[in-house]
Amino acid sequence: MTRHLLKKLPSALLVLFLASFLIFAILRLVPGDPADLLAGPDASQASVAAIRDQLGMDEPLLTQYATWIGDLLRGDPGPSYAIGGEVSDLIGDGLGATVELTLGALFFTVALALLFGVLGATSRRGPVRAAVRALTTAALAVPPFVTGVLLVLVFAVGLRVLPAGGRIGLFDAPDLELQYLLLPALCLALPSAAVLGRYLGDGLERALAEDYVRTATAAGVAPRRLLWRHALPNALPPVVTLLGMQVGHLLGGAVLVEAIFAWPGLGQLAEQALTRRDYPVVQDLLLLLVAVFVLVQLLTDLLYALLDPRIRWE
Amino acid sequence: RSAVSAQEGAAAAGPKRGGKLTIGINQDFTPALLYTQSGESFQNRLIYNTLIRYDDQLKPHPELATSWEYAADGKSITLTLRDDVTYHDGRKFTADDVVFAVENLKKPERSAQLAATARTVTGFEKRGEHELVLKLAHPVSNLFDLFEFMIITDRHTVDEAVKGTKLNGTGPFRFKEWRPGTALTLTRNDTYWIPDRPYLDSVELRLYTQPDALLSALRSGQVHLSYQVSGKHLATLQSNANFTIKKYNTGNGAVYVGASVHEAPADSREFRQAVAWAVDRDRVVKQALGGYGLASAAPWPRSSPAYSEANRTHYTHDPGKARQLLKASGVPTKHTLPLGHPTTPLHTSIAEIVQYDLQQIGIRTELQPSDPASFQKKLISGTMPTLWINGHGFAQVQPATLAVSAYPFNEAKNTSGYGSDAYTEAVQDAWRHKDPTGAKALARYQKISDLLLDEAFIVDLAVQSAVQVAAKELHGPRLTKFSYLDLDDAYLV
Amino acid sequence: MTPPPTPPLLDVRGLSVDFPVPDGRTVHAVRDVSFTLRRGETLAVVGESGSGKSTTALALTRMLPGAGRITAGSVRLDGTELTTAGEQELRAVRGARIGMVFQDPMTSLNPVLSVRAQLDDVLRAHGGGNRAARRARAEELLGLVGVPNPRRRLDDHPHQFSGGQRQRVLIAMALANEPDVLLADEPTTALDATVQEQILSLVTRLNEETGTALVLITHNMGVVARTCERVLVMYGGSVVEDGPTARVLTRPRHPYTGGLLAAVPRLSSPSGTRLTGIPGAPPDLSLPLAGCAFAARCGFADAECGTGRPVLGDSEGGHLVACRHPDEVAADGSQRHGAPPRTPLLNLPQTPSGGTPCRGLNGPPAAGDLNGLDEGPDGAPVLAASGLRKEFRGRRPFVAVDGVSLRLHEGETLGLVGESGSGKSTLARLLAHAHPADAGTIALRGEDVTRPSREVQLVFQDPYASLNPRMTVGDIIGEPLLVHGLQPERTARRARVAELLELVGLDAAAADRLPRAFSGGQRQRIGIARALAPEPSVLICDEPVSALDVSVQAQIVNLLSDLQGDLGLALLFIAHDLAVVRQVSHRVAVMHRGRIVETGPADEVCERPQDPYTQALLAAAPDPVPAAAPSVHAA
Amino acid sequence: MTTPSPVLPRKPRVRKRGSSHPYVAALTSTRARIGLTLIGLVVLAGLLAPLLASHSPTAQSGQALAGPGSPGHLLGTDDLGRDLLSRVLYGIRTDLAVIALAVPLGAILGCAFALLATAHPALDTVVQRAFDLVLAFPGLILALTITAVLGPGRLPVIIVIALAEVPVFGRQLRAGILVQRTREYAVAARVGGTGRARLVLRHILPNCADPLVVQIAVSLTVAVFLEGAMSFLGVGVRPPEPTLGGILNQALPYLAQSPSFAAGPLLAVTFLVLGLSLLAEALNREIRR
Ligand SMILES: Nc1ncnc2c1ncn2[C@@H]1O[C@H](COP(=O)(O)OP(=O)(O)OP(=O)(O)O)[C@@H](O)[C@H]1O
Ligand SMILES: Nc1ncnc2c1ncn2[C@@H]1O[C@H](COP(=O)(O)OP(=O)(O)OP(=O)(O)O)[C@@H](O)[C@H]1O
Ligand SMILES: [Mg+2]
Ligand SMILES: [Mg+2]
Repeated sequence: MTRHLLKKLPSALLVLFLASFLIFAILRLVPGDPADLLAGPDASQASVAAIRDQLGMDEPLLTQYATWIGDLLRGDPGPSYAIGGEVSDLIGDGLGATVELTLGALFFTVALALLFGVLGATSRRGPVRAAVRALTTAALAVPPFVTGVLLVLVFAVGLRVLPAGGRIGLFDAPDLELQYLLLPALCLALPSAAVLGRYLGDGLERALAEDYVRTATAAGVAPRRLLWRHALPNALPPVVTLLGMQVGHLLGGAVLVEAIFAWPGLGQLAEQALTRRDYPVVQDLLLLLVAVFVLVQLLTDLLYALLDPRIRWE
Repeated sequence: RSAVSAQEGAAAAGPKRGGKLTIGINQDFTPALLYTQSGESFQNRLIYNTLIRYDDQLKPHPELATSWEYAADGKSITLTLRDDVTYHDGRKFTADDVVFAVENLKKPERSAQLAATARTVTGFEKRGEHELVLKLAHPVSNLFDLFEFMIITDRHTVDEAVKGTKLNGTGPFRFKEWRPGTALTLTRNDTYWIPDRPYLDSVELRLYTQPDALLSALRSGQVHLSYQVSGKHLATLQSNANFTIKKYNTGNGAVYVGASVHEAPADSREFRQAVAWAVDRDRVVKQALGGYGLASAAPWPRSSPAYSEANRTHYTHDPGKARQLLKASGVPTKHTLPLGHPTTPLHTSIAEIVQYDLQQIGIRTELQPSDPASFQKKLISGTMPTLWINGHGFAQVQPATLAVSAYPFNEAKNTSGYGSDAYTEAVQDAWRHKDPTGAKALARYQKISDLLLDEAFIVDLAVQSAVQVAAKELHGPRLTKFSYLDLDDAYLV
Repeated sequence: MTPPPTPPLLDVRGLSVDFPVPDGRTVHAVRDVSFTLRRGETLAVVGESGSGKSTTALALTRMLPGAGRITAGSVRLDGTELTTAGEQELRAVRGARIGMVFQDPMTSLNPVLSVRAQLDDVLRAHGGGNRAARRARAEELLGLVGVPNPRRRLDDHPHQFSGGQRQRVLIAMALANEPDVLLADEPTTALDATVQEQILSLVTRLNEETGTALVLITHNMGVVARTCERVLVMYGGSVVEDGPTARVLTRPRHPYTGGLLAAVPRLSSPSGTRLTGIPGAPPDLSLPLAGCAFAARCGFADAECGTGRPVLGDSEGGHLVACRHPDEVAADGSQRHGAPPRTPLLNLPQTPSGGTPCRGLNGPPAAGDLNGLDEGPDGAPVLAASGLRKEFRGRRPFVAVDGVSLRLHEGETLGLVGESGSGKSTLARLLAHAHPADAGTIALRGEDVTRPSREVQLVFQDPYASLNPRMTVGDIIGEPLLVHGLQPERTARRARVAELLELVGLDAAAADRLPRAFSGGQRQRIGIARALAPEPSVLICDEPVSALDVSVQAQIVNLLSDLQGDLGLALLFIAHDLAVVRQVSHRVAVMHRGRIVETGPADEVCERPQDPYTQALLAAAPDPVPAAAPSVHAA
Repeated sequence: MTTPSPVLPRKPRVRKRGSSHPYVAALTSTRARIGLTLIGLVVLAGLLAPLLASHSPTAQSGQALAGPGSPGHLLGTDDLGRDLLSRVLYGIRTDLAVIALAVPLGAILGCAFALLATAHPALDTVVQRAFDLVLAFPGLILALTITAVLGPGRLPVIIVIALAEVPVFGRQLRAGILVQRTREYAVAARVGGTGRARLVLRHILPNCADPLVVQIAVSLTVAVFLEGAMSFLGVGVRPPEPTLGGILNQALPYLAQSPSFAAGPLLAVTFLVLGLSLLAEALNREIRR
């Protein structure tokens, strides 16, 4: 396992390096710079120039890049340009919220995907199948930003059982926080759950038709056990790979959901930082997301090997 | 425990004194813009004070300055300051703090819109700790705008202030915490110089970047107060008995069509006037602003000294006249013109309306949306497309401020690239007089209005009203002329 | 009919099974099958591929795949009706009273669960006691089926077991709950003779010790003779003959059985003996049956056979047959198929092209130089390999082929036998350059070759996998013609493909169909046609007959020898069945653990084996002569 | 002498299904027919928009936010007084134009990269890392960035969607090729003399195509959303051109007040997604048998 990780390390680092370069370069290509925004709506060129100077934006690009990477390697990302505060604090806060949301969404994704998949694959009864199909289709067909607004309208405005948005912090009040988390996590999870559920259902159907399930059936193993113990582990590996890719989506794709639920996560931070051209924040944040994605990929590889014993010996 | 009732309980149980007020904002607090008037300056009057306070008629009332004496020649003003004021950290407020405040605003990196006015202050003469004479280079008609605008911050911690780590002021609330992207939290200043004020224990400015999220937060009772619900969203709240909606008719901004006067065909005045006749301002107010605004051809809100009904209705929706003018001007209309606008929903709607109206008189345009940052870049560097849609502020105070401080109208350098001796003269004339009111002053203002309307390099569409949406249980919030929030007298029941 | 001494344990009456297929027809896979099974009895089921053997077995416990359903009949287990039983009841029967061993050990075990988990699950499905008890029992079972070191192997996963071991794990699972009946569907097809022998003795021992009744489905008559008291012959979905093994195998009374037996190769037959197939094709099971299903291929058929359905009857000491002319058949054996009786192959090349007499056929026995150059006929070989080595790298590196040298002459057949996993296929692939070799050289007519060559072609072990499922048979066979520039022109190529198809006995119309529309035997022939397309001089056939029933096997083997005669091919023929190998080959090489342990003229090796492994292999091969059967019920 | 070899049991019959290409068989199943009908309806609505729409999609009547069924406006009007039916019809048209270009573009690029990757192990590493890189960038952030660079319009939307699809297709095809390459039939073709390029293009690709065909249906769905999400963030297709996502976004403030505003585009999206997923399912099923 460690060997596997070590083997993948250089190329992971390469991805990170390339990513840092790309991020830096693309950001400079984007028109508008932080100084303009910092100067405010009615600024004069003089104000802009003063601010550019203050931010060190007059330096050559390579120097700026080197400074950035140097600061990062020293573990001190420095202050943000536009948003205010230290980059590490900003990202730290956002990361907490995002991880919480992602985990919540992951939970729902897995739970719903299992539900959709298992019901879809095993139910012989027409109505149940139809209901599952209708649900998955609805989850696929209604865009998340509409789902989000609808969820809020129903549960927060109409029924008033859940808060409309915002976040307290898991450690301040866990019981309340869970209620804050419920809607955004659900909203974020629905499309992924529908896709994964469909793949899982397919995989289960396929696995249930395999010879080894026949073997177990012939030995008198109960249907429930056939499903969970024999078919599921075989249907899981491709779903896990997909889930790994979805984690990337959940992490970065949360921009919309975070906005709808006023969830102060990385997605919001990224959008804000980008619209305000807060170079350090955007750069560090994107690099972090890339790193997390790469890590998640490595982890799914490992998980995959755990699920399928044949892979271990390769 | 329910997250919903926990929050409602806190709000409902509050007696007259106490309680926590949550304000919904749509732009995060930006410490770097602390000295600039931006879309989010609510905390300025919560943490800090200003020297004076304008009433609706722009008459100054004492705040940190108890009285003032503007010299007859307009070259100096003597301020008497309160002597019972301390900063949150316990330090006494003195004349030096005012000196610092003025000097601070002059710095370009502070980007203060009233920097021009601040720069007319060329000297200080302290008379004791609480009396100060400001020497002026020349008389200015908007001196009190500066005093309304300029927050008195702690001169020793200004670097921390613009980083948002320490905000030390004399205001009713102390800075507690700022979580970027989430909220700015303030607690009651128990040693506020107005006795028994404020009523509220704490204030939170919570960020909702998505208008729908802000609306939901209000409707679900999570947020008590907001000034940033868009007109479109307000319709949903109008029938809701839990809210009071208050429209400030002083106006806190305006939307306009700008024209680059060096780009054909906008270099033709007739063309620009045709545009001014072509747009349907009432529709802009109704459909884009949700009815919360005043259709107006001139930038002035009703409360402005420069306001007149004639100015407001100088241009009305008259496509016939517009076509006629266009024809008379002889500019070709076969080219499609770029019409820039920021990607915000409001400006997009307005751009769509304007585009359609222009099409009716035969001017074809293509919308060129830019995200706010790129738009800002173009705005400042003066590289705007032939026509564009945007908003401006600073018409709600002394008219001279608009022409000196608001970039679109700046006589020396503006986005449109417009400049003329007449305009420069009119603006300087209006600014360099001591008296902001009176018949003579009005005549000077009218000259500016006439020029603006006739040249039409900025075609104003509508004056936006600040709209305050407050939960029923909240009483007494007030917005200053520069959209600073004043909660001195606010309380929750 | 003699009344059975004890009431039957399993009583099957008039069982019929239909499969609706996607194109709208219905396949009547099993038609009106009846038989009984007594406690402790051993019953073999033989018959042509596709005759409904597996389907019958599956139908007993209602395990039919897909849309298959029982349309008529009853299955009684100790008087309990199974065809109408509820799921719950069935589950109590499956595994506990009827254990089943499926045909394919590769896919019948769950790849992600350890063997322990799978055994455990089976035990726990029928009580099986607490964790510790189940654990102990699992270990005991694994030991029982002869897997060495059971305690350690329990935690291994199926991919860590060899094919034979997997087969034994499956048997252990079927036996876990000590069922009354064990249904074993071709449990030894993929195994070499020694492993096959192990498994058969295990099953026999269980039958003797625990009284488990056995139903054994197989193609191998030797296995039938070795293991079973009674035999059931199926054809076209029906039982055509049912009787004591000794009688059925020696005096078949159904013409199909006669044909089947005639097609069985015998280890005692010398090299060059031609196999006898049954001409004609099996019936279309989707058509309604009028008369005898075998009538179209039967030499004894008369007009009546085509109309009236023969019933299973005419008991003679428990020997039932469904034929109108049983006595003629019994008297005549298999003589009426149009094929000549066993005669030496006429076209066996007497000399390799050079003219030197083939030592392989009539030379002295080989000397002991086993891993050196293999001593074929003198003269220049077409293909000469020396020092071939192949190692599969991975966590546990494995040397599959270890220093193998061999020569192949024009017009010569070299038979290659050896246990499963001994590296036969790997060697074949090396020779055809399907894999690069790690060491050694391969020379074609004296010149070293390092890339796949037109002259050396390979018929793959698994015919289905080696055919592109997305290409028509015509395109598949035409591909080598095209890429070697033999027939660049389209219509000419089509004509050549049709020729090749006919050469291997397929209809030219097959060119437009996809591989999945063919039976196993037909696919094997498509593979041969493709290999012949580039006009090779060396043809390597990797187990071309292992999975086929004996009559189809006879067809293919004969086809190959005919081609060799016509085209002067050099053949490398890989097979498990020593009898087949002996009959088709001039020389035989025996492989064991990646090395060639013995080589020599076919008859010599088979009659006077030198290497202990070869001796073991030969000793384990069951002879289809029923006299060798352990116990024959006296009639 | 010849063995009496059996002839082919029966001539190939004319079959109802099954003998035809599996895709054709899949497309004629009930499931696929319903799917195709739904898609067809939406596509037709988009194609025939100029004929079906009674108003220009950008014409602004004075009457804003009219409910459905108001005179002259079957679905009512939007907040700027434009006919909703026309906007939805033209919105479909825009969406179709964008995704019908973007998804195949992404698919083709992805496949090209996959082919490149399987040509050499070194190239494989490069391409794989490039895919990682694209996958790692959060989609909407990418959208924001690209739009910021290029300015809003159709082009960035197409680029963003295509870019998002490249690794999706690329990875699947690469995995497919790597698996298929070791399959026995590929080895057989090699032994038969088939060259490297021909092996991949003629033999292996057709066997990898199935998941890709299904993926196209899935990707088309995802593309509709991505477009919508971009509109939602204000970086979508340039106004006043209607898109389904844009109209939905525009309707959000009025969800409580006039829910019918959102109904039109939502219905169109639902039809499209439902149709595509039915189609994907039908293909999946047929391919698997
Ligand atoms: N799932 C199925 N769908 C349709 N037809 C089937 C199915 N399974 C089996 N058949 C058909 O039923 C017939 C009997 O098949 P079965 O597997 O019982 O033959 P078999 O005697 O076991 O042959 P073999 O010796 O090749 O294993 C064959 O013609 C086969 O094509
Ligand atoms: N690709 C591979 N990777 C690793 N090991 C392999 C591979 N292919 C074959 N082997 C191993 O090499 C050995 C020889 O395999 P090979 O297929 O040549 O045997 P065989 O003699 O043809 O057996 P069978 O009679 O079962 O066909 C086996 O132990 C097998 O597990
Ligand atoms: Mg079978
Ligand atoms: Mg082999």
